[in-house]
Amino acid sequence: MRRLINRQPDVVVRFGLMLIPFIAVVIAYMIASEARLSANPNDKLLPGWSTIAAAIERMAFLPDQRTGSYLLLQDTISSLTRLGIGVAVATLIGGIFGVLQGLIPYFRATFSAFTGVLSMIPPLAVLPILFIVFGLGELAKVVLVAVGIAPFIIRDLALRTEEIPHEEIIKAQTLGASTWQIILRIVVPQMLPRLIDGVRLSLGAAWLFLIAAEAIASDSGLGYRIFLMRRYLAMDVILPYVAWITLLAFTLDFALRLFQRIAFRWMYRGN
Amino acid sequence: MRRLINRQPDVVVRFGLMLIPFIAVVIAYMIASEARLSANPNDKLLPGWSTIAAAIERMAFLPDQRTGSYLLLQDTISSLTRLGIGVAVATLIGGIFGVLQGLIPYFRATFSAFTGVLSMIPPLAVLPILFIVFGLGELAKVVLVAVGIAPFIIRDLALRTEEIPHEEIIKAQTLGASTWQIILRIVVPQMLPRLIDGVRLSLGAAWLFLIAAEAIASDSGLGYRIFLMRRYLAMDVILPYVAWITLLAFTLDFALRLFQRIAFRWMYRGN
Amino acid sequence: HAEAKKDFKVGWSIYVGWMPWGYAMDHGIVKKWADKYDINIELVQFNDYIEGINQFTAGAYDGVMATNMDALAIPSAGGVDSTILVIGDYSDGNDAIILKGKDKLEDIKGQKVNLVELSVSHYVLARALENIGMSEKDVTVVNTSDADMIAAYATPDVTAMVTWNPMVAEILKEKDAYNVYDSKKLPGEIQDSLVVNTQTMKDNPAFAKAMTGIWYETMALMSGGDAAAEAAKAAMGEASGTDLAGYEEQLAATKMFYTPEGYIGFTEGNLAELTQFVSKFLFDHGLLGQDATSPDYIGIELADGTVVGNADNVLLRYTTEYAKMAAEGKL
Amino acid sequence: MTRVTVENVWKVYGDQTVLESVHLEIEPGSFIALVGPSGCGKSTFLRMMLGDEAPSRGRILLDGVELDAEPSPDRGVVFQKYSVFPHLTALQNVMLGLEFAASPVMARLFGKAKRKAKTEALDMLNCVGLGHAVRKYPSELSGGMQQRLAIAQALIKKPKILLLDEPFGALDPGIRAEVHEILLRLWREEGMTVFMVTHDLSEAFKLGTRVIAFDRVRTRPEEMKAYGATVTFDLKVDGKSVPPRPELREQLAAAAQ
Amino acid sequence: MTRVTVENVWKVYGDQTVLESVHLEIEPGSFIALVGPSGCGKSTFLRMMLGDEAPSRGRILLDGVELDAEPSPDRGVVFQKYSVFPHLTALQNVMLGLEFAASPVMARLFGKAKRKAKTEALDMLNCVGLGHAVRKYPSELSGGMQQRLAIAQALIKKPKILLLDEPFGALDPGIRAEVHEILLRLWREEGMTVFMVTHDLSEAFKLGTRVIAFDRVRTRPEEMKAYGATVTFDLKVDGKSVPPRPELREQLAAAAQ
Ligand SMILES: Nc1ncnc2c1ncn2[C@@H]1O[C@H](COP(=O)(O)OP(=O)(O)OP(=O)(O)O)[C@@H](O)[C@H]1O
Ligand SMILES: Nc1ncnc2c1ncn2[C@@H]1O[C@H](COP(=O)(O)OP(=O)(O)OP(=O)(O)O)[C@@H](O)[C@H]1O
Ligand SMILES: [Mg+2]
Ligand SMILES: [Mg+2]
Repeated sequence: MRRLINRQPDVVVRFGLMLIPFIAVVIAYMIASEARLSANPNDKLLPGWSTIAAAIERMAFLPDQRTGSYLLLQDTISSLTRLGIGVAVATLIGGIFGVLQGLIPYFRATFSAFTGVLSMIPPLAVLPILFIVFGLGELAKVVLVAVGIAPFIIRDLALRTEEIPHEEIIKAQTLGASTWQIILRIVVPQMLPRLIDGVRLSLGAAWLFLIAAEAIASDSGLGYRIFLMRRYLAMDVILPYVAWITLLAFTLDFALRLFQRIAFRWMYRGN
Repeated sequence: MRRLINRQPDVVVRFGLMLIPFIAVVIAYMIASEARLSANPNDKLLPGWSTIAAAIERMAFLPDQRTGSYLLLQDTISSLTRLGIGVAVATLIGGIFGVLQGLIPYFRATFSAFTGVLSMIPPLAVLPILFIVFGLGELAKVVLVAVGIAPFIIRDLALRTEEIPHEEIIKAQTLGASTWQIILRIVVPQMLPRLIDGVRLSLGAAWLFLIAAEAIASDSGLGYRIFLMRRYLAMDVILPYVAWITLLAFTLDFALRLFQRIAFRWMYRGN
Repeated sequence: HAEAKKDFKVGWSIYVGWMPWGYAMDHGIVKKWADKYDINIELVQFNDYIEGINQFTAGAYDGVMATNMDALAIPSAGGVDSTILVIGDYSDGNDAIILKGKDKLEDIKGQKVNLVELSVSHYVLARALENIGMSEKDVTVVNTSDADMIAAYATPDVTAMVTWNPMVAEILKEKDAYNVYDSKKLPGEIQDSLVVNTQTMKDNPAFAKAMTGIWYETMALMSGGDAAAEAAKAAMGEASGTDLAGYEEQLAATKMFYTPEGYIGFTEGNLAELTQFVSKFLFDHGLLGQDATSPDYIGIELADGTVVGNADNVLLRYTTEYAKMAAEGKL
Repeated sequence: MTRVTVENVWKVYGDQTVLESVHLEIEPGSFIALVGPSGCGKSTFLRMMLGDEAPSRGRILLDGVELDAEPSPDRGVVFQKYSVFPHLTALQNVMLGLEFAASPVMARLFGKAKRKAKTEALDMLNCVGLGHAVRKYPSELSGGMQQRLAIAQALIKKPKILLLDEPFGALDPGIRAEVHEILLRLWREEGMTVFMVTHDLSEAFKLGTRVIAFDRVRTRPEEMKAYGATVTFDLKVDGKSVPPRPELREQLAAAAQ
Repeated sequence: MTRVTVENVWKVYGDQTVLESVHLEIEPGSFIALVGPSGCGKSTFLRMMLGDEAPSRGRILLDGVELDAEPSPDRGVVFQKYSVFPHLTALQNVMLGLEFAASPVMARLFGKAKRKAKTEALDMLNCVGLGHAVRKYPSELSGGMQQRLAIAQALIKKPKILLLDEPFGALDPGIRAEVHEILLRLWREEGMTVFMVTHDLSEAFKLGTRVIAFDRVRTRPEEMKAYGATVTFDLKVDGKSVPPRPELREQLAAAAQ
C-alpha cells in the first residue's frame, strides 16, 4: 500500500474527481429547490431549472419590454467599461508610483508609509466622501474601483521592484545608465509582467468595489441588477448573474495570464 | 552629482519626508473644510476639528443616553468579535483544506478547480443569498467574512504547500514517515507562518465583508454605525470611525506580524 | 397542518412609523405581552429594510414591518400567503419628490431622478407623473441606495430625487430643495404595516394577539400627551438618529392610527380602490411575477372578506379580527 | 550489507529517453561515485533508487528483492539542498526518524522514550561533529554543518543504502575535505552501500571504491531525444592508494563536461 | 592602462569591522586573483572598488584620482549571478551599454546608429563565442554562456578595470576551463586591469598574475567583531609557467578555509 501522497490519479480519474464537488452542489441545490417548490410552487428563493432558464432567456436573449435593449448585454457592457477604466487607471498609477517607490530611496521615504496607511482604509467606509467629491455618475464608480485597488498595486509593485537583484542595478550603472535610463530600460520592462500579476491579484477586489458602487447609485450594470432584483428576491435572475460574473472574472484572469505569457516571453523561455 | 537611486536620505530627513503626505492631506482638508463652512456654517460634509472632537467625545467617552453604553467601545467589540470569529473559521478551514490540497494529489484533483471557481465568485453579489441561507443574525456576518476570505486562504496555502521542496517530503519518507506523520510534523509546522501571511493578506477583504454585512443587518458594529450615520451624512462621526477602523486594521496586521516573528523563530534566525 | 410553536421572530427597520416597535422591545412591552400568552417574541432590527422582507419571504421570520406594496410584491408574489395584521399608519407626506432649484413637478421632465427603484418612492413618482399626464418615459430613473440619498443630493449632478423620511426632512433643509409632490396627495396608498405569515397566524392566534396588544399599548403610551409620551417619543427619535423635535416633525407627515378603531375605520373606507393602484404599478413593473397576465393576478382579501382580483390566488389579506379584540379590550 | 542489482533499467519521460539499458551489479558495502555531464540522468537514476520514480523498463533489486515503489527507511538520502527541515533544531531533525518509527499517531515521543531517543540522536550529532550546535536551527548553520546534519539525520535510521546527490556541490573546498572525512568514517563504520553523484572528479576518485560514468553515446542533435544516457565507464578504484591513470582521467573529464 | 592604489582602506558595518588597513599598489594591466575564507570581505572590497560602497576610512585611487563614489562605465563588473538582464536577448544585453551612452532620453538607438551598435555588439558576442545565440534570452542560455554574455556586456564599454566576483563559481569544471581561455584572451587584448574573487585556488593561480589573500589575523571569537580581515598573502606569480611552491599553496589553502 503506497502512501497517499505518492498516489497520483490518472487523467480520467482526475477529471471525474474534479467534477464531484460541482455535481454535489448541483444535486444539493436540486433537492433543496424541489423541497421548497413542493411546499410553495411560487417560491422565489431556490427556483427550478425551468424558471432559471426562462429568466436567462428573458435577460439575455429577449429585448427588454421597456427599453428595447438586451439587459444582460447592456449590464455587462456598463460594468466591464467601469471596471476596465478603473483598473486601467489604478494600473497606471500603481505602475508609476510602485516603480518609483521601489527604486528611489527619497521617493520611498516620502510615500511608503502613506500608501501603507491608505491601503488599510476600507474604501466602502469612505464611499460617501467619494460620492460627494466625484459625483454620482460614472466617474465615482471608476474612482472607487481605482482608489480601492491602487494602494495594493503600488505596494505590491514596490515590493517587486525592490526584489530586482541589486546586481542588476549596479551592472546597469557600470554600463553608464542614468536613473532615468535604468527606469526605462531595466526596471519598467521587468516590472510590466509583475504589474499584471498585481492587477490579477486585485481583480477580485475590483469587482467587489464595482458591485458596491453599482449597488449604491446606478441605472445599469451587473451589480445594479443583482441588487435591484434582490428587492423582490428574484433568485432566478440573481443566480445566473452571479454565475455570469464568475465566468467574466475567470475569463479576465485567464486573458491577463495569456497576455502575460505572450507579451513577456523572456519570463517563460528556457526552463 | 550622484544618481538619484544612489542617494539615501538619512534618518531625520526620512522622517520628515514621511510626514509630508500626511501633513499635505491635513492641510488640504482644513482648506476645503474652511471654504465649505464659511459658505454654510452647518455643512456636514467636511466638519471642522471642534465638531469632530465633539463627536469623538460623544461616541467614545460619554455613555449613550439610551443604552448607557459607550458606543465606540460597543461597536468595536461587536465588530472585532465578528471579524475574529469569521477570520478564525476561515483560517481553520483554509489551513486544513490548503494543506490537504497542496499535499495530496487525490485531494487536489477533487477540490482545486472547485476552490478556484469559488474564489472567483464575488461575495458581495451573493450577499443576498448568504443572508437568506444563514439568516440575519451574528451567524450570517461571521459566515460572510469566512466565506469571503476562505477560498483565498485555501488557494494561497495550497500554493505554499506545493512550494515545500519535494526533497523534504522525500527525506521524511526515507525517515519512515507516513502521510499523516508528514502532515503533522513536516507540513503543518512549516505552513503555520505561511497561513498567517495568508490571513494578513486577506484581512483587508475581511474588513470589507464585515462592513458590508453590518451595513445590511445589524444593531451594532463599526460598519453599522458608519452606515447609520451615512443616512444623515454625519461626517463628524464617520471620519473618526474610518480612522479608527484603519488604526485597528493596522494594529491587527502588526500584531499578526509580531506573533509570527515570535512564534516561528526558525524562520528568522540566522541570515 | 396546524403548527403551534412558542418562538417567534419579527423583523423591523428604522422608520418613523415603526420606531414604536423598537421602543416596545427596549422597554419591556414586548416581553410583557409575550409572557402573557406564554410565547417568546424577538423583534430584530434590520439595517436594510428589504433584507427583512426577504427573510420573511424565505420563511426565516414570522412577521415583518413592510408597506402594503412591498408585502404584495415580495412575499405575496413569492407565493407566501401573508396577512396584514395591523396598519400602524399611512404616509402623509413622508415620501416626497424633491427638485433642486425648481419648484414645479412639471420641471421633472427629462431629468435624472435618483430613487430606490421599485420601492415606494418609485410608486410615488409613477403616481405623480400619472397625475400630470406624464409617464416614466419622460424621466430617467437612477437607482440610488437610501443610505446615500443625502450625500447624493449634495453632489451637483443630482437634480431630482424621490425619497422618504428622515432623508426628506434632512434634504429639505437645503436652500435650493423644493418639495414638489408628496404622499399627502396619495392618502392611504402607502400603508406601513405589520405583515405576518397567514398560516402561522392561523396556527398561533396567541402570536397575533400578543403583537396586536404590544402595538396598541405602545400607541396608547405614545399618544398620551403626558410626560411619559414625550419621553417615549424622545427615545424613539433618539433611536432613529434624530431628537424629539425631529421625530415630531416626521410624525407630522405620518397619519398614525393610534387606536384600533382608527385602523378598523380605515379598512372600511376605499381600501379596495387603493389596492388597485398598487397592483397596477406592480404589474406594470413586472413585480407580480412573470406568470402574471393582469394586475388582478393576485387576489387581495379585504377585512370584510371580499376579494379584490383573482379569488383563486388570494395571497394577501387584511384582517381586523385582532384589532377588534383590542378595541373591545378582549386581548 | 546489501547487494544492489540494476537490471536493464530505462527511463523515458514522454518522448524523451533519459536513461537506457543500465545494467549494474553492486557489491555490498561499495562506495559508488556517479559522474557524468549535466542532464545525463544521474539524479533520475538516484530517484529511481529511492523509489521516487519508477523505471520505465527493467527493475532494481536489493538483495534479490525488487525495491519498494516509494521511499522507505532502508534507503537514506542527502540532497544538495533542502535535506534538513528548517523548522526543527539540529537535535529535533535527527530525532525525527526515531519519533516516526516509535509514535505512529503523534509522531512525537515523551518521557523516557524521548530521553532515550535524545541520547541516541546526540551521539549521532557528536559523530558528525555537531555536538556544540544541537539547539540551532538549520538557518543558523553553515552549508557544511547543514550537510553534516543531513547525513546524521539519514544515518540514524541505519539505512542499508545511502544516496547522495551532489551533497557537497555548494561547499567550500576546505569544508568539503572535512565532510569527506566524516562521510568516509561513517561509511566504514556502518558498512552500508553508498551512491554519490558528484561533478567533481577528484572527489569521485577520493571517495569512491567504484566510479561509474553515465553519458549519451549518440550526441547528434536529432538523436538526442530518442536515445538516452547509459553507463560509459565503470572503474573499480581504490582512491586512497592507486590514483587512476592520467589518460583515463582525461577521458572521464571529457565525459563529465 | 590604469594604476590602482588602495590606501589604508577600512570598512566597518555598525560595530563590525570587516576590512582593516588594506594597502595595495596594483600595476596597470595586472590580473589580480583575490582569495580568502568566506565572509572575510572579498565582495565588500570589490563593492568599494565599484563605488557601490564607500570605504569607512582610507581611499582608493585610479591613476592617482579618487574614484567615483558610484558605479561608472570605467569599471565593469561580472557577478556570480544576475549579471545579465533577463528581459533582453543576448544581443540587446550587449547593445545596452552603447545605447545608454548615445541616447540619454530614450536609451534606445534607431536607424544607422542602431545598425552600427549592432555590428559592434555582434563582434563582441563573436569574441566570447556567442555568435550563434544572439537572439536568445538569458534563461535559454546555459550558466557558462550567461557568464560569457556578462563579460561581453561589460567589455563593450571598454572599462579600465574589470571586477569579477566569483564569476565561475557555479559552472562545471569543463565549462569553466573554456571561459578561462576567453577571459585570458580578452584581458590580454584589452589591456585592462582585472580583479577576480575566487574560491578556487587553482583557478587563482591559473589566471592571476598576482594572488592576494584576505584573512583575519585575530580569530578569537571575542575579537571577531572588533578586528577585520586584511591582506595576509600577496604573491606575484606567473601562473602559466611557474607553479607556486607547494608549501605556500598549502598555507593558502588553509587560509582559504
Ligand atoms: N519529471 C521530469 N519530467 C520530464 N523530464 C525530466 C524530469 N526529471 C528530469 N527530466 C529530464 O531528464 C534529464 C536528466 O535529468 P537529471 O536531473 O537526472 O540530470 P542530472 O544528471 O542529475 O543533471 P545535473 O548534473 O544537472 O543535476 C534532463 O534532461 C531533464 O530535463
Ligand atoms: N551591507 C552590509 N551590512 C552589514 N554587514 C555586511 C554588509 N555587507 C557585508 N557585510 C558583512 O561583511 C562581511 C564580509 O562580507 P563579504 O560578502 O564581503 O564576504 P566575502 O568575502 O565576499 O564572502 P563570500 O566568500 O561568502 O562571498 C560579512 O560578515 C557580512 O556579514
Ligand atoms: Mg542532478
Ligand atoms: Mg562574496
